[in-house]
Amino acid sequence: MTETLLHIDHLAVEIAGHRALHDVVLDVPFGGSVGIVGETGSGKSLTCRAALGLLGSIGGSVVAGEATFDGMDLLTLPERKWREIRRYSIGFVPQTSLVSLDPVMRVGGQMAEAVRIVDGRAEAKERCRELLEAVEMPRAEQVLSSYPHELSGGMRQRVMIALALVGRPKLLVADEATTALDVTIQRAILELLDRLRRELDMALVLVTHDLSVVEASCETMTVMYAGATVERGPAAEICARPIHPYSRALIAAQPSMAGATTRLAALSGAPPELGEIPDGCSFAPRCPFATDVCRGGQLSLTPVAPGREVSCRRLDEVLQ
Amino acid sequence: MGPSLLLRRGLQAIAVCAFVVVVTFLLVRIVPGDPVSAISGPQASAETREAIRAELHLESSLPSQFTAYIGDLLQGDLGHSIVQQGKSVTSIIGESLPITLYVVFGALVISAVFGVAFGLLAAVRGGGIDMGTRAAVMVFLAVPPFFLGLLLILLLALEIPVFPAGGWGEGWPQNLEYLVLPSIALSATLMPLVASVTRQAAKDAMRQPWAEAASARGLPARLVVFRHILPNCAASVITLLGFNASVLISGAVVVEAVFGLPGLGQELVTAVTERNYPVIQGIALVTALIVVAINLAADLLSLAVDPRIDPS
Amino acid sequence: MSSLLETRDVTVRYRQDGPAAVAGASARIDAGEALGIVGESGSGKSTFAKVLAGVLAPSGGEVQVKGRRWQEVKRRDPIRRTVQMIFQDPYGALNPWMSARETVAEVFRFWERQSRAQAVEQAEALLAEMGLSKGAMARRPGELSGGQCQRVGIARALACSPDVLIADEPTSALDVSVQAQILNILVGLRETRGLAIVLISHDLAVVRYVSENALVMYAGQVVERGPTADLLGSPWHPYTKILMDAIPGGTGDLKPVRNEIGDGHPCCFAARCPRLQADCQSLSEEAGPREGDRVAHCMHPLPERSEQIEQRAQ
Amino acid sequence: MKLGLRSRGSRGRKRSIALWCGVGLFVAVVLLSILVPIFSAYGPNQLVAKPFQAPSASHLFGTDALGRDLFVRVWAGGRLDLAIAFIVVGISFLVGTLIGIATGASHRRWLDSLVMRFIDALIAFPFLVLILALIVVVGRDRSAWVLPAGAPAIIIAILLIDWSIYGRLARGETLSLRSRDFVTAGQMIGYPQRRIVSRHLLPGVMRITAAYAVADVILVIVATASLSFLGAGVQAPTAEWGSIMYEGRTVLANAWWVSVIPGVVLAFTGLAVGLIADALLNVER
Repeated sequence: MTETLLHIDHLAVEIAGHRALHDVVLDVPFGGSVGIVGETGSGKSLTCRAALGLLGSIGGSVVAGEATFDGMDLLTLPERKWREIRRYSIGFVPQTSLVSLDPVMRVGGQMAEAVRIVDGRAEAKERCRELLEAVEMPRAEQVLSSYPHELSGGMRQRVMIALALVGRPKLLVADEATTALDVTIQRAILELLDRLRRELDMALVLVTHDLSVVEASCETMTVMYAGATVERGPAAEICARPIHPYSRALIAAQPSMAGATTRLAALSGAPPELGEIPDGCSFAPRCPFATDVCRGGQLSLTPVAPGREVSCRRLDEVLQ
Repeated sequence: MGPSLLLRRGLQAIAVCAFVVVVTFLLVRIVPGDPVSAISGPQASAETREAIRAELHLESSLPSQFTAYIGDLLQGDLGHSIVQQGKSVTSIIGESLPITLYVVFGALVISAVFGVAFGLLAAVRGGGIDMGTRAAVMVFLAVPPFFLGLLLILLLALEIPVFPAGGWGEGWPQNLEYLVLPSIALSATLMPLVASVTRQAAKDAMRQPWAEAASARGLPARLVVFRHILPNCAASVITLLGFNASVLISGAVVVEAVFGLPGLGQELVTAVTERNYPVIQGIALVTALIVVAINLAADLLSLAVDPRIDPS
Repeated sequence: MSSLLETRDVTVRYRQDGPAAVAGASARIDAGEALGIVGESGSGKSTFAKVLAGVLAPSGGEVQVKGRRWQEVKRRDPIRRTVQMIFQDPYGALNPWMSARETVAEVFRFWERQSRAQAVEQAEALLAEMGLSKGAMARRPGELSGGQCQRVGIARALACSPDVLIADEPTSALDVSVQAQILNILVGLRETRGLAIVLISHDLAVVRYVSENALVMYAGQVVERGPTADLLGSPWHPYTKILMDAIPGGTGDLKPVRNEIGDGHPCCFAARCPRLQADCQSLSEEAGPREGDRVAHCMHPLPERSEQIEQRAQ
Repeated sequence: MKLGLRSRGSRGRKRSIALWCGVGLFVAVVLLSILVPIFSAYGPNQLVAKPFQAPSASHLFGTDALGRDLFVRVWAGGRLDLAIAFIVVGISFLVGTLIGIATGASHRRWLDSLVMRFIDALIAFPFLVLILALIVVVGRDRSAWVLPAGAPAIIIAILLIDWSIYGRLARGETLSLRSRDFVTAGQMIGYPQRRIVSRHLLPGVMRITAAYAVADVILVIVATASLSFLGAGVQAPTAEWGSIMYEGRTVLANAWWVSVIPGVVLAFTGLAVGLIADALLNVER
């Protein structure tokens, strides 16, 4: 499969002995855009960490499954190789972007530091300015000599994106890149990411809890619940016609701009916490379709339409 | 816009100085009963009592005593010793202060350098080194500087004679030798604090999203530690050093007694046994003013290292 | 007819000569009404909520609760019970050293002078009504989920039997599925208890779901107000339109721009307004279109009804 | 995202092991200090053997220059040091916490800044210098109640300074808690200020000052010992850790145990207290 840049298959991750991820499936094509959607604790950020080799610092390790990037097996990489991947191949815009710049170092210093490692000493300044231009930063010169706290949220987000672009990556992973931003700025950042993806021929993984963001800006999407992929396929299709009971619940729980005459269909209960993920289908305790069949055993994604897979035991009933 | 932070800090320091002056003034006058007998003791001669009375302007009312005290202060006159043939307190302090400052400065440098090094190492390496550092911090916090001084004398002066056990006054650079052990002994109070604050600050910094973001960008660990983590600890360490200036000077008093250094501490202890009130008062005032000055300096310095504090 | 809660030309400055966080905002809440206050960060909506709640005294203007000025209401005056609030951070809003049950029972003990057993019983009933399990009632906030904490916060407010509940971004720290639960509780409270609700949110869809009236705030001013359906159906003020276009999936035909204007422009949105024209300089207090309850503070309002919203409504 | 339940658990377990080690060690020190002087065959000031005997089975810690048994003297000294520390810490904790919370929660800004500047001034004095000066004022020969000569002066002098640290801590914590939403909620419900302070602020403030109080025990002991070491503290022949070390100072080369053993006991007490304070401070953080 040459057109797949990042391929994650049935990945399972444990943190300090607890199952945190299981059966995560993700395919990112070259130049494509994929959304990962899920609530707190669904394991979307953890999936990003796994793809960047950052599990070690939180005491996690991959226990099963496979992950390849551009044909390279990610699970057997030594730390030195990981550093190269993070530097040159995968750009990462972290969840906490607004506080992801060293507060006591000027923006220019931090950018130059990253640029020098990739491009060497010469003309680092020039490259920094170029990068800020690429992210449509107004008054680049002034930004370079500012401290992070002097910038607005949207500007800091742009700096983080610029930093992710330093190594000319093939893949940009944006973890909740717009969550803390106002809608008008969120809009601008999403448009920027989309433009960058097309112009730099770079794939984009957009992690978010907001379905409408994925619907508007991604080609395909993956819905995650309690550490597993429950449904994946073209974003527009899933949003219009969700199949998995959890995807349905997620969409039904969102208030619509059209204004509803009835109550929101609220799921009862809350997602399981790490270490309390049940056997079998993780969603069974909250699922209106669940029967005893759902509790226990191994689950896998079943194709239901071209490019669409759902992980559910009671597909027949659900589809009716 | 309110007054700038710099100005506010300055005003606060001045307010504290004013309080310090009032407190030192009142120290002797809050004694229940007759301050003169409290200071001189019941068996003192009539001349001594008269000398004390005159020295402290006790014959006039409290407000006029205070104005007289302030007036003397402004002329740099801290009064005169009751013993030592009425030597001026200013000259007593002038002779002994430098020695104390040498020791304090030595201890400050040792604590800062080694404390930061150990703290950073413990935070970055973790595991056994971390546990060891934390245990050492707890033990050393409980070791009074005079006890460490005694141990140092026992080990490095008596058992293995590397340094002199005590003494002073053969001129430079021999005096340097006399400063080594006292400085080490004194740093024992501060170094564990510096180490633990550095460790905590570094651990906090490492947990910050920006530290992880730096690794996620593929920056080498060494660079992250020295270019990012360390500068972020600086403000905490400076604040701590400023905050503990008074602890350091207190420790110096004791350490001087152990090593027989003729510094402020020795003068103070002598003055206490002789109830030499003007000297005590003068030393209390001068040391407090030094502490206020160090605090102010630390405040200003942390403004310089942490751009997030807006000086206006 | 006197309203439940009313403000007139409220101005708030955190520092005497600092910028105004709220500049001349007015609002009125009648019994059983639901009012949404929409705006981005820095629009002054949270500050305005605090003024309405009586915990922040405005630097200028008037706030009245049931015809009495908030400033004159003493701490222990029973009229305090009229207005209660729930907060954005579900954890910070609860005393970390008290269990859910104690937190709610304390209110009953204080206002109703009930015995401990009685108060606990009432608290448990109320918490159960909010959907909290028996086990969760004995726990402290640190051991509860965000959604559970928010329920405790609502129960504490209800224990005062208020007439108005002010909800300051009550769901922005919560997951979508939990948000729906909390929003349903709020809507339910209006129906069962006739509670008036002031909902502060940056999320237009949430405001649309809960409240029939809405204010849009920008830079401390109310730029547009009116029935939510009309206001979002065809926004008059360019800022409202921009907010709506920015929602993912929107067309975004109107975008904020950067106008070089001097300080002291009468329109607070002038610096970013794509429809700015020379005569905007003459914008007065009373300018802008009006129609019944609907007001927009703008010289060049959008007359066109947004077709896109119409389509999505179907 | 919540991460690492187990790791949180194991850290918790390690913390409670540390806590119980500290508590055990501290209880041992307290019990020895109480029991040894009661049950030993001779008193701390009794001459029982030849001077300068090294530690042995009959005299566990050896004997001093006058032939007094150091085991008894060290624990008798511990009793006095602990008593002084408990009195000083107890009163400072109460007074400081109350003043700190009262000024922090007060709406009168001038009162707050007046108290704070006064506390700043007290803290500005190198505490040993101020205590030495105060001891001269109080009179170091006074004895009171069961306290031997010198002890009342030490207690009063340290108290005058020590409360201010609690005051500062309590005020800072009060200010940070005061800005939290649950306090706003309490105000909206209509709770009077007194109730907000006592029910909603005090528990949080006490956690901080109580943890400091534990650590403060050792600081007060060290200060007491330092004063005695300087000759300004407890008067001879009363046994006290600092004074015992002071007496052994001149014979360090020949009879190291006189000075070193009380110092080691002191260090162990400090370790115990440090472990407890550390565990208390880290709970739920």
